[in-house]
Amino acid sequence: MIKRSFFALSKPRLTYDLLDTSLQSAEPLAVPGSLTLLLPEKIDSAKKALIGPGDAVKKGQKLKLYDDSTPYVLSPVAGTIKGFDSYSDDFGNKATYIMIKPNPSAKGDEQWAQTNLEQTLEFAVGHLGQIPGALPFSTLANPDYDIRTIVVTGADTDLLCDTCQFVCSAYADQMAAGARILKAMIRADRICITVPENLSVQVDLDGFNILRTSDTYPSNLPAMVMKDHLGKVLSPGTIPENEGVCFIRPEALVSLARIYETGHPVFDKVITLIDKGGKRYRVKATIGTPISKILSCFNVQINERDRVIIGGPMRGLATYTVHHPVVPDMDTIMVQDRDVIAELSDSACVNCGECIRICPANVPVNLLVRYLEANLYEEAADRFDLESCIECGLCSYVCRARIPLYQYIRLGKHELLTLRENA
Amino acid sequence: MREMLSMIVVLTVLTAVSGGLLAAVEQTTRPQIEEQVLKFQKEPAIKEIFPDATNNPIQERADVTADGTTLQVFPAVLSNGKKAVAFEAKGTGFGGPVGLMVGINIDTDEIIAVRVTTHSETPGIGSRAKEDLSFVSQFAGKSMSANFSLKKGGGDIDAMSGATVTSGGVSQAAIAAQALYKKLKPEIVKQIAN
Amino acid sequence: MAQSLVKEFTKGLWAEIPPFRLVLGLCPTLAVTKTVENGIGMGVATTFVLVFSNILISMLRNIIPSKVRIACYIVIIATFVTIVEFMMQAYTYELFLKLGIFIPLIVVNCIVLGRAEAFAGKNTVIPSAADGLGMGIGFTMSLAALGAVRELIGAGTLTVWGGSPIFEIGHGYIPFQFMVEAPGAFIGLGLMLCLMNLIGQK
Amino acid sequence: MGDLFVLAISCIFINNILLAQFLGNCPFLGTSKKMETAMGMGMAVVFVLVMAGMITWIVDVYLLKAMNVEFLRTVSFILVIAALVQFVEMFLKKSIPGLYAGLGIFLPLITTNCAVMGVCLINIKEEYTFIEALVSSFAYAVGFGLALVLFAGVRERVILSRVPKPLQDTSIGLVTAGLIALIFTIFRGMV
Amino acid sequence: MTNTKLIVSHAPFWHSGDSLFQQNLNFLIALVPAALFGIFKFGAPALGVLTLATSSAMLWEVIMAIISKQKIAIADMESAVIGLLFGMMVPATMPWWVVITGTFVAVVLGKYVFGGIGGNPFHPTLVGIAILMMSWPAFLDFDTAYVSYQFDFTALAPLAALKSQGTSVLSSFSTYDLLMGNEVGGIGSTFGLGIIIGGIYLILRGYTRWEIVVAFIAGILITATLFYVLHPDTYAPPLFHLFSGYTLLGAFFLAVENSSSPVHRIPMLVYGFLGGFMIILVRNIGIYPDGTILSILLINLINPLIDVIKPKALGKGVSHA
Ligand SMILES: Cc1cc2nc3c(=O)[nH]c(=O)nc-3n(C[C@H](O)[C@H](O)[C@H](O)COP(=O)(O)O)c2cc1C
Ligand SMILES: Cc1cc2nc3c(=O)[nH]c(=O)nc-3n(C[C@H](O)[C@H](O)[C@H](O)COP(=O)(O)O)c2cc1C
Ligand SMILES: Cc1cc2nc3c(=O)[nH]c(=O)nc-3n(C[C@H](O)[C@H](O)[C@H](O)COP(=O)(O)O)c2cc1C
Ligand SMILES: Cc1cc2nc3c(=O)[nH]c(=O)nc-3n(C[C@H](O)[C@H](O)[C@H](O)CO)c2cc1C
Ligand code: SF4
Ligand code: SF4
Ligand code: SF4
Ligand code: SF4
Ligand code: FES
Repeated sequence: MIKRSFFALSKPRLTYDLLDTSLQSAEPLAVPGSLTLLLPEKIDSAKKALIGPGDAVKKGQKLKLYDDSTPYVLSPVAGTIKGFDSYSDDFGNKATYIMIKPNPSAKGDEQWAQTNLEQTLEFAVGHLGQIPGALPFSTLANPDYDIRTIVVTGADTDLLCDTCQFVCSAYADQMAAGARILKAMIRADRICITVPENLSVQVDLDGFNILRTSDTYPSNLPAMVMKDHLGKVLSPGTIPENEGVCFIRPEALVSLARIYETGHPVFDKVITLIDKGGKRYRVKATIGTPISKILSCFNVQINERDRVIIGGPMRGLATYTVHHPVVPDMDTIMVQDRDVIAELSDSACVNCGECIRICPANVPVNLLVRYLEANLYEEAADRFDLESCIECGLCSYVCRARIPLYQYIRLGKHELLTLRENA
Repeated sequence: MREMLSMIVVLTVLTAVSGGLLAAVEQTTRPQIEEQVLKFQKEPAIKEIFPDATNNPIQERADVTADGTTLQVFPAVLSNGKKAVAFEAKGTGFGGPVGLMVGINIDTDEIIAVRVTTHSETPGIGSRAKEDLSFVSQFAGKSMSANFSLKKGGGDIDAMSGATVTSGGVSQAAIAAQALYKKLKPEIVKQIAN
Repeated sequence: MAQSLVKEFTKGLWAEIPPFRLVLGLCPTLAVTKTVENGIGMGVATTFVLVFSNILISMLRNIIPSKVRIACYIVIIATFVTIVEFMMQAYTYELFLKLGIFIPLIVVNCIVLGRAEAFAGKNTVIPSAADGLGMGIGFTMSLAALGAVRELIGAGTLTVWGGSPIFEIGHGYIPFQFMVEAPGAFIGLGLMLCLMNLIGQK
Repeated sequence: MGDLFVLAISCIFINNILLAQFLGNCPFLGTSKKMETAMGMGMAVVFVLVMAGMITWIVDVYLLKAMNVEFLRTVSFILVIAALVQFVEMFLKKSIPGLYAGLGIFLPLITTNCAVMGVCLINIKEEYTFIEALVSSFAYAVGFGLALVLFAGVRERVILSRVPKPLQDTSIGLVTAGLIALIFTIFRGMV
Repeated sequence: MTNTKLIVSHAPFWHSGDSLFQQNLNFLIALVPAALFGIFKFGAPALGVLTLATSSAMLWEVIMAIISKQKIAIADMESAVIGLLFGMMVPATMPWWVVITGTFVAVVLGKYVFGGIGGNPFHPTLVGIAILMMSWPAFLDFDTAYVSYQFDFTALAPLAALKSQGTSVLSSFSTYDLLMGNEVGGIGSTFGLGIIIGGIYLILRGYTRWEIVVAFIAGILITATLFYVLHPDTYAPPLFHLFSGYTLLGAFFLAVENSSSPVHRIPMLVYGFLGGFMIILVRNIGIYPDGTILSILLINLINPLIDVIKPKALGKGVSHA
């Protein structure tokens, strides 16, 4: 981890890692004996579910809990549903784990064979919502947005991560093909791709509008790309989609191309594992594979009180269980030793101003945190620019009082939304 | 209309009664108040300035007027038969006005003594001007034509350490007394002759 | 009857003691509590005005038209304030000098008008007198207590009446002057309020 | 002109009505928890105090002193101020509703505010001329507003910090006010 | 591995390593040159006062935490800094009970009542010194404090001498003497060079905000120069002001206290400049010989009002498309 420099007159500068060229390819991982799917809807015991334990599922079958529900998952294998479990995320949002036992002997790809692979947005919304790379079709199809620009994040958004760069260099052709398919589906005027300005690996990016991003964090975050390269500053509380821009992963385009090329669904996700020493491993794992399988595959040892982080060091999520499955938008898994974990505190803000110096969005974090602590969310938004925060996590990184500022802010935004919805 | 009338009547009556009552109270307390003012503000200072007065300067007080300036003076006859007069002058100190009672020998125009009467200086700092006589005793024996400014301002008076502002106020009062004395001396002499 | 009278009287002594419970009448509380004596003097003067204005207002409450009620209350209060002013000038002149402008300002002391409006304008003479006396004594107690704290720390003495202290800490003590200065008044009152909150919590 | 300037500076800073003269403390503590409220109160006081200062001066010089009934000063001043506040309230309500909405709730508070009555009495006690009384009223009011706004700024932050329970609210407000009074002694002797 | 307890904490998972302890440790380190010099010059009593001030401040912190049943937070060393600064501002002959009363006021009235760390709107040490100054001015009088000492320089506190005797005393104090600590004053406030070195160390380490220091010194120099140019006979020259009294300690260590100073650039400049300006105003036309303490408290007071001048947050004021 990067340390405060001895002389710290100027603000700290965190730089993105460039593609780790020692890893030429992603190692395929065998389908494990049990898969877990994450369905973002909670089980309602009052309603009769469409699926249940013991049901046989086919590869690519669309699994929904109820007739009227929108969220669905696609089964990556043919097999049998073993059971359900409930899962809750950061802010208490509930979801459901669906456990599936693969049945290698079953011939289960009829579901897709029966379906005509239409190249339309309607089809994609209904059937391609869970492809590796998680292409946000429902957003693209949302009539509230008028998406005209697609930005492919060829430059990874978080530190240490290089999955996106890897995908761009290893699967450049398929990415370009995917982009053509996507362009045909939606009315996008242009497809851009962010590329680190110092990237040495030559990638063929014909047909893309190339945006060279600087190597200083957080210049690859959507809000910064919007501001620096698209000339559109997001007003507080809005997302890129409000401005007609949608950010997608390169891998989503690759998956799109592979599906239409082969006529079959694909479920193998490229994942970078970063171990405690910072060494990277590249793997292709089936969606639904528990993280523990990937870890044991590379002999990464996890001890009591270590951390397993999904994503990068600045914006990732620590998971409480190594059974958590690979999901379509999981690019990086990072393991952190308990000894390097920075201690956080419940101290009050001491007004040192470090966060002010570093915040790329000019958020007055020192005052904001006081209002968040007092649960004054509306005031925090009106007077202290809660919604201008682009969630880069830098304030937390430098906070001298070691307040979990980033988390306070995310929670604050969440509470603000709840407040406004209830109003 | 009735309501309006009753409002006016009640207010008027109330105000009138109040005015009458207050007028009566004022009338009854006036002499007592005047006596109190003299007793607490002036008498102690005058007693200290003229410890050997053979008359009662307070009782013999008189107002002298010249050129529209009126001054209350306290004439005294000292034990050696000399005639003297005391009056009060004001300067501005640290916390507000500082009153200085100045006692003068009429024949020699020399100061007999001065005392601080009223002040609102900080206790222990500026208030030493009243309590600790080493400062005001500098004035005793000086002629009324001497320079009563502080040494810092080119005069003869040593400021109290840590309370230059108060010292300045007292010096200001003494200078004001000089001006008053110069202007009113003939009237004072006339008054005392009576 | 007697019981409720006692209640009207005692509520001013703790439950609604000004200025701690009702944060009103702060100016005299802060300004004149350099010594216990000043505090008591101010308190007694205010009590006098409170009791007599309460009595008179409750007597006249049926005659006074409600639209001009505040004006009438003010005239009555101001009259008693002026009487107190003259009396103090005549008989306790030194105290009068120390309390200065705060004697005429009793007229705008929120407590006095507050009691007139909240109590005397709606009740009969005797309870109104009890209310005024209770509040007045409560106010006096508060001022005396704050005065005691400030004087004891800030001057090392306690002066209840007549200028000479009834108690002195001793010659070794160097007074903590801050407490009798203006800022000490605010902080002294703030800390006393904290103490009352602590007692109240228990 | 220079003297008036000195008078104004002295009334705003050195003899600040709140922090040096102890007048107007109830609204000082009551309306300082929020900056907006503090500013409203500050403006209301400027408005009323200037008018009250002028009118009471006229009443004192041309009525009370002329008729030799100075003992009615307290009674007449308080009546004048109460009437003035009523009148200002009615006038603003009718003719400048915007300002009225801004000041509205603070106006009645001002009647029972020591600062207004106090300054009127000080004007007389110091034997100011009409112009001096006008300047002093305005400057005292500005000093009141300044102290109030400074206090509100600090208090908004103090309210958000982890003040121990028994000290919360008025108690810590008074402690803060005390420290501000201490700080204001910096202006002593400057004119 | 399957049942291993993992730590679920929140992003970011990296930290710069900065901490309050680091900050305060560095503060103490930066104070060392001036404090050591004070000990050499004023001897064992100075060492006694510094130790007592530092330890008693920490003790008050512990006592208050125990009384109010809060977590004891002396490990962040904040109270040690408050105490040491207090010790450095007072004379070496200050009686022990005055020292512990002073640190009590500083820690309790300056910090504890406002909710402890980060809550204090004013510099706690200055609150302590200001209240002490108002209560027991005699113990802070540097002229009388050192009567039993033999110095080979003018044993008059420069600013007090200037106030009471006018500019004629200036010839007794050379700029070099003031800078090298050849003057009487607080234990750690006389050695200008040491304070400057410590202060610059802190700035370079990023533990103080240079904008405040620079604007503060600029405020002093500009204001003092204006006075001096207009009336060279009445007012002291700018460098005399800069190197005498608490000025340097104020600029490098007191005005920059985190909790009571602004964090945005323009407010920092205004804040610092106003502080320097007020010091000179007090010295030249006010009643106090040194104005540093109250001037800094005054800018602490206006800090919340000016620290709202800040760069526009990202997207603020941008209209929706
Ligand atoms: C918190 C505290 C406050 C004290 N305040 C005073 C004081 O105000 N005046 C004083 O003379 N001694 C004060 N003392 C000092 C001791 O009580 C002790 O009497 C003194 O040091 C004896 O010194 P002496 O013999 O030189 O008089 C204080 C001590 C403490 C711990
Ligand atoms: C006299 C002394 C001086 C020190 N100076 C520094 C310093 O300038 N910078 C610093 O980071 N730590 C300094 N330290 C603190 C230790 O080196 C500390 O344990 C170390 O910084 C902690 O390392 P960490 O930041 O990697 O946890 C000093 C310690 C002592 C005793
Ligand atoms: C009262 C006042 C004092 C100032 N003093 C300084 C100063 O001493 N040094 C300085 O560089 N800027 C000072 N400034 C600010 C500059 O004029 C200018 O606004 C600032 O340096 C712009 O900084 P930035 O654009 O780099 O953020 C001061 C501003 C004000 C209002
Ligand atoms: C709390 C306090 C009170 C003061 N009171 C006075 C005072 O009453 N009279 C005075 O001349 N100086 C007073 N001073 C100012 C100061 O002691 C003195 O004027 C300067 O030291 C210059 O001599 C006071 C200072 C302080 C800090
Ligand atoms: S998968 Fe997403 S987060 Fe990971 S490297 Fe690629 S674009 Fe970045
Ligand atoms: S944390 Fe996840 S989404 Fe963010 S950059 Fe890293 S891999 Fe991409
Ligand atoms: S996370 Fe912190 S530093 Fe990043 S934009 Fe938000 S407030 Fe600013
Ligand atoms: S970095 Fe942390 S302690 Fe420093 S000002 Fe920001 S929130 Fe406060
Ligand atoms: S007592 Fe002065 S404003 Fe209330």
